[in-house]
Amino acid sequence: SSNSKSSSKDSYKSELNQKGTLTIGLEGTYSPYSYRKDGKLTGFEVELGNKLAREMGLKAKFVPTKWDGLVAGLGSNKYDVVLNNITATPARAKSYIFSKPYIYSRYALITRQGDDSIKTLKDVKGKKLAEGTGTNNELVAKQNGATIVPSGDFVTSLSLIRQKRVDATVNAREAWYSYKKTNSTEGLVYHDVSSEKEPAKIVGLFNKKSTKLRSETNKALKTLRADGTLKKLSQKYFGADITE
Amino acid sequence: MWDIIVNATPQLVVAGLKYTIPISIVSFLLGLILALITALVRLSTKKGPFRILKAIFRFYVWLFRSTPLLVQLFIVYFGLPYLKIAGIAPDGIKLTPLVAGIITFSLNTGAYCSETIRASILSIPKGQWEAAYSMGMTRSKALSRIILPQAVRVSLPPLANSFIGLVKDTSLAASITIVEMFEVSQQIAAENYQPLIMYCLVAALYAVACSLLSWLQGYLEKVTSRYVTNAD
Amino acid sequence: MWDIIVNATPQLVVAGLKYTIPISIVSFLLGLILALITALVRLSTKKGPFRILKAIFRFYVWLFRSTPLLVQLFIVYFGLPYLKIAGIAPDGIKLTPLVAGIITFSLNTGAYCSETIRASILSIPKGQWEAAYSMGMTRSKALSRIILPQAVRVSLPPLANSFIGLVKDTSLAASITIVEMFEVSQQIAAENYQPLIMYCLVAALYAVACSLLSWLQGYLEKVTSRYVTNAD
Amino acid sequence: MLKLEKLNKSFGEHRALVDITTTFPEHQTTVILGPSGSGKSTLLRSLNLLERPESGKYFFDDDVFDFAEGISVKDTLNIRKQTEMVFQGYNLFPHLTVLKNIMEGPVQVLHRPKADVEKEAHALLAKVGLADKADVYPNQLSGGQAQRVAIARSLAMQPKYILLDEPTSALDPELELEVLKVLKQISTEKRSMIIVTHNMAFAREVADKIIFVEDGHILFDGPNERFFKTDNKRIADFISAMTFANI
Amino acid sequence: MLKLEKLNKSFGEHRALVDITTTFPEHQTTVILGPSGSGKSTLLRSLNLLERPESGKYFFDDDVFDFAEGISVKDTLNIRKQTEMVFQGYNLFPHLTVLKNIMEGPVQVLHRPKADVEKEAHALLAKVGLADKADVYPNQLSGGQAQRVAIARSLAMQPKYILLDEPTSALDPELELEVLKVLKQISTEKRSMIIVTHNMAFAREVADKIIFVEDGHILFDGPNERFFKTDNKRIADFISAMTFANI
Ligand SMILES: Nc1ncnc2c1ncn2[C@@H]1O[C@H](COP(=O)(O)OP(=O)(O)OP(=O)(O)O)[C@@H](O)[C@H]1O
Ligand SMILES: Nc1ncnc2c1ncn2[C@@H]1O[C@H](COP(=O)(O)OP(=O)(O)OP(=O)(O)O)[C@@H](O)[C@H]1O
Ligand SMILES: [Mg+2]
Ligand SMILES: [Mg+2]
Repeated sequence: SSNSKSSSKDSYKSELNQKGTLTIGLEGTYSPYSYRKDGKLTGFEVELGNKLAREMGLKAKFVPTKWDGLVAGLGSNKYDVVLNNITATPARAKSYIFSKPYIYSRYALITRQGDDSIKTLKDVKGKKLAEGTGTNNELVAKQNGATIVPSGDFVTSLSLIRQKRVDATVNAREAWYSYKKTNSTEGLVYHDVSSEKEPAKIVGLFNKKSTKLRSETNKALKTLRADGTLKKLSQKYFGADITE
Repeated sequence: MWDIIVNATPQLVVAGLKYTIPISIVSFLLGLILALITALVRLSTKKGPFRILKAIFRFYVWLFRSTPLLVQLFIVYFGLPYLKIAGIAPDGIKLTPLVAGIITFSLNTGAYCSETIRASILSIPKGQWEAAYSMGMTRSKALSRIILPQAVRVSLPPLANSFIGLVKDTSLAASITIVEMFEVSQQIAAENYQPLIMYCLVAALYAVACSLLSWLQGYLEKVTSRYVTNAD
Repeated sequence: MWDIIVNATPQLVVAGLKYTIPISIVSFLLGLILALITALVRLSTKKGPFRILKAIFRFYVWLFRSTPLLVQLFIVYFGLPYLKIAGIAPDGIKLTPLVAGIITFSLNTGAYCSETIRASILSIPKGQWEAAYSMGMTRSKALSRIILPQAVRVSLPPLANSFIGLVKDTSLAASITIVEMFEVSQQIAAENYQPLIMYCLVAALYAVACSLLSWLQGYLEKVTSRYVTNAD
Repeated sequence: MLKLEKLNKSFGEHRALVDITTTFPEHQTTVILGPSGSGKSTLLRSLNLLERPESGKYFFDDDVFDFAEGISVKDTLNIRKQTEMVFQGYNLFPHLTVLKNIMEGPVQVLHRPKADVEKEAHALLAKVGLADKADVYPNQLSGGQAQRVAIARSLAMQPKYILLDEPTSALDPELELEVLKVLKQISTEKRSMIIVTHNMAFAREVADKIIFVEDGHILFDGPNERFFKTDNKRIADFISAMTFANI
Repeated sequence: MLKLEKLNKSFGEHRALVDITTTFPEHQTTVILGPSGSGKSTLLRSLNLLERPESGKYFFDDDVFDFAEGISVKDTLNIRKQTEMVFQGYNLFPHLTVLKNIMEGPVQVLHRPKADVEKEAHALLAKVGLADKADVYPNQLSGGQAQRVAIARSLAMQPKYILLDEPTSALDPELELEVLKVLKQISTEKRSMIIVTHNMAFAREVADKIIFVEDGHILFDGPNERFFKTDNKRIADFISAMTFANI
C-alpha cells in the first residue's frame, strides 16, 4: 500500500531477500532441529520458522545448506535469518546480530559404557572429545580443557566414542533424546551436565543490516511465546519445555 | 538394512536425475566450449594486444587448477554478491545456486580440459596442418575440417576421465545449497542415523553412473577411431 | 580483515606443514608404487591363474575411480572397524585417522596413476622392447633398464597433475577427524564467522603449494627430457 | 610462369637458401637435386609459402610479390590454391576416406559443386590405378597407394604447379616404382611439375630441367642432358654416389 | 652354424613362412631378397626368436630346438645373446648416450666389467667412424649415424650372427652409402651376417649367399653369382624393377 503509515510499519520488508518471503537458512541434517522425514523437511526450527513467518505476514522459504554456507550466506544476503541451533556468543556478535533466545539448550555429556573416568564436564580435561567444528559444544569442551577431534555430525561423534577413538562428546541434550527415539544407545552413557554449565541461549542469526527485520521477528517470537505455541513445539520435538 | 536401501534409493535416484546428472552434463558441455576457446587462444601465434588475452587465459587456467573446487563454488556463490559494479551490477552479482554451480563447474572443467585439448591439438602431426595449408585452407578451416576431428580422438579418454570426475565433484554443490544426490544421502543419514550404509549406497550409485560413462567412452572411442583400427 | 589474515596464516601454514604436505607426499609415493605394480600386472601377458590377479587389480582400479573419495575415506575409517576377521582382526580393523587417510589416499592415487603409467608404458614403441630382447634381456630387465626410464618422461605431466589434485583432496581428511589445513580454516571461520575470507586465504595457500609443484614439474620435465631437446 | 629472384632464407644463424634466382618453366618438369640438408625442401616449401624467406621476389604469372614486404593472407591463399604440394610422408587426412581426401580441397576451398568433384575424383583415382580404393581409409593403404592418392589429391585442385618433395623416399623400391610410373605419365601430359628426388634413374627419365643445390646455393641450373654430362667434379661424384656406382 | 628345417609361421589365416629349410653358413654374408610382404622380416626375426614359428627345427651349432615344442626362456636368452638384430628404425635407446647404448648389453646382459666394455665401445665407435659422438644422445644423430651406432651396438655383444633387417631403407642414398660402407668392411672381416635389403648393388657387392623369398616360399637359395645370372623370369623381373632399369 502507498499509505505512509503502513509503509513505515512494513519497512522491514525492504530488508527481505525476496519479496513477501522470509528466507531461512538451516542445515536440514540436524535432528530434531531441522531434518527430513520421508524426504520432507521438518523439525523444531522448521515449524518455528513457518509460525514466525505467518505471524509476520510472510511466507517461509527454507534453504538447507552446509554449516559454513549458512554463515557465509547470511553475509552475502542469501537468507534473511539462520535458525540452526545457534548459540549467542560475543565473538559472533561482532559480525552478526541475534534475535531474542527461543530455546535454552542444556548440555549433555555422552561417554562410553565401562569408562567411568568421565562423569562431569570437569573430567574431560585432557580427554579427546568429538565435536562439530564451529559449534558451541566445541567451545564448551575446549573451555574444559579437552582435546578436540573434529566430527561432521552427532552420529559420527557417537561412532567415534563406540569405536574408542574418542572418549566423549559434549552435545545438546536434545540431540541425544532425538537419537534415542529411533536408535539403540547400547554402549553409550548419558550424563546430564546442565547443572555445571548454564544452558546455551539459542537465537536466530541476522545480517547486521537487518535491524528492522530482527525487531519484527522478536515481536513475532514474543507473540508465539505468549500464546503457548513455542511451548507446544518444544514439547513436540524435545519432549520437554526448554523455552525458558 | 534392506528397508533403508529400498526407501532411500528412489530418493537418491530422483536427486541424481534432478541435479547431479543435469548439472554434470550442462557444466561439462559449457566447460568443453570454454576449454576449446581457451586452448585455441593459448595456441594462437598472434602477437600484439592478443598477448594480453593469452595471459588472461593462462591466468584463468592457473587459478582454477590450483585452488580447491569447493572454495571456487563458495566464492562464486557467496563472494560475488560483494562485488558491486556500478552500472552493471550495483547490488553485487547475485546468482541462484544452480547458476552459480553450473558456472563454477564449467569454469573448473574448462580450465582442466583446455590443457587436454591443447595437448591433443599439439599431438596432431605438423604435416596435417601443412597439407591443409597447401590446399589454400585458412587457419580456421584447417582447424575445423582437419585438425579438430583428429584431435577429438586423441582427447577422448582424458576428457571422459574429466567428465567422470565432474560427476563425483557435483557432490560439492551441497555447500551452495543445492540438494543433489550426495546431500540427500546425508539428509537421509541424519534421519536414520546410518551414515555408513548411506555412504555405501550413494557410492554404488556413483559407480553405476561412472561405469555407464566409461562404457559410453569405450563406444565413442570405437566410433571415432574406426579409421585407425587397422594401424598397429 | 588484515588482522584476521595475519592471525590465521601461521595456523594454516602449520597445519599444512604438519598434515597436508606430509600426507600428500607419503600417499603419493605409496600410490605410485601401487600404481606401478597395478600397471605391470595389468600389462602382463601371463596366462593361467594369473588372470585372477589381473581381474582383482582391474576391479580395484574400477572401484576407486568410480566412487567418491570422501566415501572411500569414510568407509576405510568408520567402516573397517565393523569388518571382524577371526584370527587376524577379531575386533575389526581399526586404523588411526592418519593411517586410514594415507591408506585411502594411496589406494585412490594408485588407481588413477596406474592408468597413467599403463598408458605411458604402452606408448613406448615396440621396437624398444625388441631391441632389448634382441640383446638377451629378460622382460624385467628390459622393463627396468629400457622401458620405464622412457615411460617416466611421458607420464610426468599427468602424474604431476594427479599430485596437485591430491594436495587439494587432502582437505577431505577433515571428515575422518584429521585437522589439516582446510579444517583449520573452517575452525577459524567458525570462530570469526568470516568463512569467505578464510576460504580465500586457504585457496591462496593451496595455490602457492600447487604453483611450487608445477614449477618442480617443469624442472623435472626438463631434466628427464634432456635427451629429446633437439628433436622436433 | 614461376620465377624467383634473389631469394634468401635463414634458420637462426644457418643460411638455408642464399640469393636463389631461377625459373620454373610452365608445362615442364623441373627436378631439384642435391645432398641432404642442402636446402631443396626449403626451396620447394618457399614456392608454396610454407616457408617465408626473409627477402627475394616471387613472380607468379603477372604478379610480383616481395618477401621482404610480406605477402598478405589473401595473396597467400591464392598462390596456394595454384601450387599443390605432395609430401614425403603423404600427409593424407586419416579421418577421411580416400575419396573424401581428394574431394576436400575442391569442395571446401574452391567451393565447387560436390557432384562434379566426386565424378572427377573417381576419374583421378582410376588414373592413379586405385579406382577400387575410393571408400577405404588411408591407414588401409600401402605406402605406394597412399602416395598415389596424395598425387590424385593434388591433381584434383587443378593447380598450375604441382610440387613434390621426395615423393618416393619413404617407399620400398617396388612401391616406389608404382608411384614413379604415375608421375612419369603425368609428366608426359605436359603439366608443370617441380620434383625433389634422390632417384637418379627417375630424374634422368622425367626431368626437362634440373637444378642442383648445395649449401643453399645453386650449383647447376640447366637442361637434363647437360646435367648428366657435366664435367663439374662435385656433381659427377654426387651422381656416382647416388647410383651406388662404387660402394 | 645356423640351420632351419621345415619352418612354418602363420599370422592368423595368413601363412607368412611355409616349410622353410635353409642354412646360414658361418663366416659368410647371407643376403635375403624378395618383394615386400614376402616374409623376409619374419624369417629374420624367427632366427632371433622375436617371432615364434608354429613348427620347424632350429639348429644352432650343436643344439637343436623344436618350435613345435616351444623353446624355454633360458634357451631363448642364450640364443639371443649370440644373435644380434639391427633394425630398420635403429631402435637406439633414446635415454642413453651413444656410448651407454653400446655398453648396455655387454654390461647388463653379459655382466662384463664396465671398464673393459667402455674401452671396446670406444674402439667400435671409431670403427664405424663416430669416435667423436660417444657422449651425445641418439636424437642428435643423423639417420646414417644412428644406424652405424646400432651396428656398433650389435658388434659389442660379440654375437655369432648379426641379423640386419633393411638397415638402410630409412635413409637417404648419401646416408645409406655411409652405412653400406661400414657393413661392407665388416663383411670382409668374415663375420657371420644375415642381411635383408632392397639394394641390389649392395647385395651383389657383399653377398656370399643369396636367398630369394616370395609368398613365404624360398624361390632361390644359392651363391651370389648364380642369382644375378638366373634365367628364372620372376627373379630377373624383380632385379630389373629394383634397379629401375625400366620405369
Ligand atoms: N624449421 C627449421 N628450423 C631450423 N633449421 C631448419 C629447418 N628446416 C630446415 N632447416 C635446416 O636448413 C637446411 C636445409 O634444410 P632442407 O630441409 O631444405 O634440406 P634438404 O635439401 O631438403 O635435405 P633432405 O634431402 O635431407 O630433405 C638444413 O641444414 C636444415 O637443418
Ligand atoms: N605381426 C603380424 N601380424 C599379422 N601379420 C603380419 C605380422 N607381421 C607380418 N605379417 C604379415 O606377414 C607377411 C610377411 O611379412 P614380413 O614383414 O615378413 O614381410 P617382408 O618380406 O619383411 O616385407 P617388407 O619388405 O615390406 O619388409 C606379410 O603379409 C605381413 O602382412
Ligand atoms: Mg628435404
Ligand atoms: Mg620387412
